[in-house]
Amino acid sequence: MSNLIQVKNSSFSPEKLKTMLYDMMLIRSFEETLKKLYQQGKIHGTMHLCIGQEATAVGACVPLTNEDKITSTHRGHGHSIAKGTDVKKMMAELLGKETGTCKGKGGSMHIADLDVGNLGANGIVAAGLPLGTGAALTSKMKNLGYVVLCFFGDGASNEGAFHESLNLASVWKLPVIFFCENNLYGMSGSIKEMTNIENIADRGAAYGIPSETINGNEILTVVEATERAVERARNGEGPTLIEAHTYRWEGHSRSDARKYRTREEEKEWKIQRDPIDLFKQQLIKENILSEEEYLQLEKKVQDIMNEAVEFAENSKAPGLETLTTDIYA
Amino acid sequence: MTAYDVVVVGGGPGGYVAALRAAKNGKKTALVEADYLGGTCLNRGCIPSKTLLKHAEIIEGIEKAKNWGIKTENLSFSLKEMFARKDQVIAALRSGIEHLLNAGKIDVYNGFGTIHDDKRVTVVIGNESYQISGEKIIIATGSQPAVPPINGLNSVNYHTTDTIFDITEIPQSIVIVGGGVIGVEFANIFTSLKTEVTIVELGDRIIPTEDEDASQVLLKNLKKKGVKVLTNYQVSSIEESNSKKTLMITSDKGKAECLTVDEILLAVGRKPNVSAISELDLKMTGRHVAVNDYLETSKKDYFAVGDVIGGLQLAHVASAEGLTAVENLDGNKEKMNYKVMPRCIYTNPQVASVGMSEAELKEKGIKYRVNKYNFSGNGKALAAGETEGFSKVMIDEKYGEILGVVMVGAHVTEMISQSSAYLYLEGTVDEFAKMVQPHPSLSEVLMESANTLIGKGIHS
Amino acid sequence: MATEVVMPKLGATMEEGTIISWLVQVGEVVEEGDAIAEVQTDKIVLEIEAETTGVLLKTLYDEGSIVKVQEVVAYLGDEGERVEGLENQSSGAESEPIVEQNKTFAKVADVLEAPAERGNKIRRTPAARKLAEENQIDLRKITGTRPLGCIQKIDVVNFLAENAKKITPLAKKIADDHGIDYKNIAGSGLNGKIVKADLDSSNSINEKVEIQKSTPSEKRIPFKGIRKVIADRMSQSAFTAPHVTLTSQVDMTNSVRLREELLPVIEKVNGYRLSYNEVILKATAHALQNHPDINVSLEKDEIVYRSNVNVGMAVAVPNGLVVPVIKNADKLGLAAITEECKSMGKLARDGKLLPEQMQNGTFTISNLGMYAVDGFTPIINQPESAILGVGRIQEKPVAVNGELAIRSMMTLSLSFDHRIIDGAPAAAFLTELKETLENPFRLII
Amino acid sequence: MREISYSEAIREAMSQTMKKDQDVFIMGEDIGVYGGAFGLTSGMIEEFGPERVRITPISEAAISGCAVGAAMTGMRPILEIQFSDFIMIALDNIVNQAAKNRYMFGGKAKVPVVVRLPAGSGAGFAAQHSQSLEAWMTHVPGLKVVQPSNAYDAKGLMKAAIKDDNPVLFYEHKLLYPVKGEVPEEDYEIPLGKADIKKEGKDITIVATAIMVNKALEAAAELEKEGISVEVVDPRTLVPLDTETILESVKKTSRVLVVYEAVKRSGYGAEIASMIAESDAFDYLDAPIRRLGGVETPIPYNPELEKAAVPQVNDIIEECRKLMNK
Repeated sequence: MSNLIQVKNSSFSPEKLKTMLYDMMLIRSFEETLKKLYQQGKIHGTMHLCIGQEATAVGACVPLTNEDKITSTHRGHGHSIAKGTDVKKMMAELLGKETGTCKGKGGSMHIADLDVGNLGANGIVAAGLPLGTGAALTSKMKNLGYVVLCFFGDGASNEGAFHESLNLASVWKLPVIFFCENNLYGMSGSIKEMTNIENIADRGAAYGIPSETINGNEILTVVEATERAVERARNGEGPTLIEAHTYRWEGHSRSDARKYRTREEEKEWKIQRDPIDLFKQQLIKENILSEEEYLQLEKKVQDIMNEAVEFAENSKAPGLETLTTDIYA
Repeated sequence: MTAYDVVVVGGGPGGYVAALRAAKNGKKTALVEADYLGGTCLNRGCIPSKTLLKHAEIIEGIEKAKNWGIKTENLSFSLKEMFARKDQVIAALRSGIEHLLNAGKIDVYNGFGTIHDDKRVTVVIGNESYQISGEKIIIATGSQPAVPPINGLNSVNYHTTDTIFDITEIPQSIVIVGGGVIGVEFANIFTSLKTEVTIVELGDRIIPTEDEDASQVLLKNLKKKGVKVLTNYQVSSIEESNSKKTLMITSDKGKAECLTVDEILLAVGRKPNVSAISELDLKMTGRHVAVNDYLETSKKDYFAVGDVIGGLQLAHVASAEGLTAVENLDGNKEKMNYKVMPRCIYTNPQVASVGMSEAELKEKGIKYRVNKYNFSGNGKALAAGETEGFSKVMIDEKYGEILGVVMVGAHVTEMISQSSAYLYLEGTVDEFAKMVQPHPSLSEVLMESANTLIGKGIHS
Repeated sequence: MATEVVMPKLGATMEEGTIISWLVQVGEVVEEGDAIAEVQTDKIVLEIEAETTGVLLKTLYDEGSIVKVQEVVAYLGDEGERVEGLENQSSGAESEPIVEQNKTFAKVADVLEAPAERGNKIRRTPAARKLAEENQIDLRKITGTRPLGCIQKIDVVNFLAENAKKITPLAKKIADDHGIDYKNIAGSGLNGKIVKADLDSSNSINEKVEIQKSTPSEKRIPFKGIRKVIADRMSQSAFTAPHVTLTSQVDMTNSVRLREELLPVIEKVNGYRLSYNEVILKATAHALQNHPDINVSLEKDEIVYRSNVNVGMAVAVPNGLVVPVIKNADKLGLAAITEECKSMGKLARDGKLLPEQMQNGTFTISNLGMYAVDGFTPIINQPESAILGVGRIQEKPVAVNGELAIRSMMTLSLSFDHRIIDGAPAAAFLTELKETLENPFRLII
Repeated sequence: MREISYSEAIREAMSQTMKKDQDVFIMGEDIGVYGGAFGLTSGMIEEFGPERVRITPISEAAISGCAVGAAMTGMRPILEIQFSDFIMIALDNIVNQAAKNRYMFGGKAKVPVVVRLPAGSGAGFAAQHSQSLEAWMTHVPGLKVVQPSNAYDAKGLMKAAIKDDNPVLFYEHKLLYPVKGEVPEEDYEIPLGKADIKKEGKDITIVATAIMVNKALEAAAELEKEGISVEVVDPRTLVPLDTETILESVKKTSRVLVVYEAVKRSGYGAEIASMIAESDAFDYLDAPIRRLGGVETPIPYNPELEKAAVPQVNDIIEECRKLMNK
């Protein structure tokens, strides 16, 4: 299923393509850094890393404007970075500092940035879908013109909220894109054992909405599919369901021995299907990118990351009085 | 023989008050009085003297008013009318007592009573004698003026306070032997009647029982009114020739003087009437009947009150003793409390005191603080032209207990009760300082003294 | 350069992990991401993964050992690289242990102080208790009208009305002044009012108001500082060392003459005036040389024979005394001793003595000669073991070889610690000291 | 003053607000032509049209999440849950999303949504349609909970609830819908968190909620005849709770009875009782704090049993007598 779209006839300038690569590298580096910090005991609680799913995060956000909204999941660092949230603030949030996106009170699963349209990650599986539907209702009622893209995982597709949201959106023709990052496992539950159908996208038909299954690790494929869905939504033709196959290299969370899958399978996705590596080779083959430029990007990412860690570590913890602020408006 | 629960012998302020209270307590009571009801006080003492002292006050007031722009022709006095008013006052009070005794269903025996040791009393009225008996006997026979053994005295027509009111005309000159309370009061009466008065006092100052400052002020006042005062003098002999009396007096330094006057008034103290109890061999203290705190004599069921038991010989003391005795008739309930007994002298200015005097405080070694405040600084005194006098408050150092108060000046015999109240209710100087006195009033001097004593004086 | 392999923190609440098995032997090559060891935490079994490709140079813990999170467990590096000397490097920053954060939670929740122990077991409503407490009423005196005899407010109100204690202002002042709770004094005044007399009669006030002898208030100073230090040391010495004091009469005539002759000489040398004190000190130092068993100290279970003779000299200072020490007094001449004694004495009185000038004394002299004191029982200045008390020098009639003569006599009192010095050696020392003072020329030998 | 019913007062509050604020709209099941299960929205779809009176599928999970999402992005939705008992399906969106978003997002988001919840028993709807579970909601920081007891309060409180930028759970007692009361036509608001003393008194304080206020007033009238003066305090909002007014009243009377319809065990009345016990009003108590709540049973269908399941007027009178030690 790797019908790679020729880069040349896509409408992206080399800078745009390099930015997309850069964004993916930034996400990976962010997650790698978190992993190290976590092992050094600097991060409280747990985290769900999206290493390996950079293409779906960046790809899905490329067609979105700043006004367009996304709802994210508990594995949402990539989504936030892709939608444009400052990594320094995210890092500070992960270290529980007052300079974090949520003043250190939200944590990994609740990073949100309403100014750039990120309606927030969510600790409840599939909870983003009804919220996204509502956001789309606002856009429609006040014809603000923005669309809403709801990220969710294969596991979420079996929640009631998924089915009721798709139905409600379809009935009210709401401008929403239901984007499923199918990484084959809901925590330890392989999607094959949890659903009785071949593709999650097939469920679109149940609510009379168009849907398609794509290779989530080919960024341009993701961009292209998302553009189609965004266009439908903008034209008031209602919601679309996209299922993108991808793979998370890390465990579900920080205490996951990944017993439910084989090392061979992991190696295969890491070596043959690394979304960054695939795109890098493609850009080099199309000599849009040189090896040397790639190293520069890598260095730039590393600098940003060091800066983010330093900013986070030097920030102050939230004062005790913030324990009870912002509960009520 | 008529049996009573209580027989009271003596109808003075001690006796008749005791009888009234006993009757009120449901006792069948008899009262024996040889002379007039009311005793010395009503008939020959307090009441007549204060009545005449009022005349003196008026006379002095008129004279003072001359330089206030209030003019009168010169004064003339009618002793007859003055004494008539005195008799009216006495009569009114006496009938009052009779009425009370009747209302109290108390049998009054108007004769001389002799008390026997079997609780019987024989009363001789005219030539009849009656036998009565009482479960309890109260002796209230009082006292009479003392007559000192001056040679030549009994060949002279001298007066005592009992007889002084028999004079028919105002004497030209008079010698009052004794500068005590009674002496100075009569000096005040006669000097106001323009009699030439001379006081002969054995001791070194007049009214010796009272505060020294008080006797200084009174002495100055009497002299100002023309009274001659000879202290530390003793009357060695008296003789009379054609109704002129001549006294030979010698000072403690041996200086001899001779005084020739129209009248002589003896005011050297009193002695108890004990003839009625001659049959009882009661325990005595000196010439007076001895009693315990409950006013019981040494003989069971026999009580004694008033001048006959000595101590402070004042009407209100006698009455207080009478009431206390009645309380204790059926068993010792109430001890006699002499702590708060005011003493008054009705001269002009008056003298009044309650509690301990400075001399007494010093003698008992009590740590005290004192403040003297002159009437001259008081608005009311100035307005009334009565600036002569002072108030003196003595307080205990530690708790500010009011130990004694002395006041000299107009109306102080009325004002002293305010200080008595503080002693009786055990108020302290703090309360006295805080209590608001009316303005303008002489009482304000007390507030000033009190505030000064706690270091917060206002006008001092 | 070798890279550390640490015990990773693999869970929010993970504190330590047990190494179950090494999956790679030392010397084997490891790819990045390969599992190196299996680790057991309180919840699950995990693998430690190689973060870089390299050779497993050294493992620090064998299987089954428990290792704290972040501890280094092994080294990866290039073939044959040496890793000695790296073992005890502490790895990475200390992480704030979880328990630390919980503390802040405790601070936030307001801690309820332990409820006061309810002494009385009386059943009553809070309102009743409050009113009773305000009026210092013992609830035991009230019968409650609520079910089970529970006292309610109205019961207290009625009780208050019944026996409100009336008292005169004066009596109240006296009672308050003496801290008397007049609630339970029977008042003799009208309907139970308490008057001054009642207080007197309840004889809780002993002294009569009339005669008040106020004792002059004594001067009081705090018992601390130098006074306390001296006190402690004195009692320490007195109560641990069994003191025995020997006294001896010394004929000081010759010493007196010696002092008179040497005084101008020494004064010319250093301006200080020789006094008897220095002569005695020199003689004592001299005697101590010959009696090492006096110049001793007891330290726990050892008796220390002091090598040098450092003689302390007790000097009186405001509310106390200090003991400057003349070091090696036996080796100093009289001039030097005089200079030291005089200068140290002044320093002592000005409170400028340095600590080291008061240390390492081996024997002390306490001189009360300026007072009318002959013999006394000085207390040993521990850790020393003996002390010499010097009395006054006084002309006395004395038999000198059979004839009566007037001599300058002085009493010496030697206290010694009988734990380590016996009577005989002490007496011997005192005797030599006496003979030296009586024949001061011996000092020159 | 004109008299309208509790339900009319609520509708008037919604309509008057929707006329003035375009962002306000109402969504719920059968609220269009049908007018809502209890007629609360009858006539509104004709006035405001289907865009602002949005009839939803029977899908509490989606419609509650949708309302929260819309609120987060600029709308001020009113969500009618047909029976308060159906809130269980929508609870995740209320408790995990609406209540927490502002806090989790560091104060950036706000969720101005009103969830209307017809509650309470007495209408014979049996166990699954008669519950009073308001206590659950008071346990979630971030939510406000309102319980009006009469028409006047209902209108004022609904206005305040819609204007409030926080999620507000608006419990309406079904039996009160038809009860008339004086309600001014003009616009007015009753601030959330302000209790109301419905009747002054000096011997006993009754803190009552929703329909129990009416029963308490009936009991108070009766007790007045026996010389017992009862003060009736209506908190009107459970969160935020006006503790000051309650405590002042308790200090005055020194006796307190908390009356509520919900099951007595763990009802919100227990919170009010412990708040009083912990306060300095404790020292003024002259009798133990008493509570009167529903029997610990599902609401029975049979009308007599149904009445016995919740406190009635004479239960209140009896309890007050006991409190007065009579």
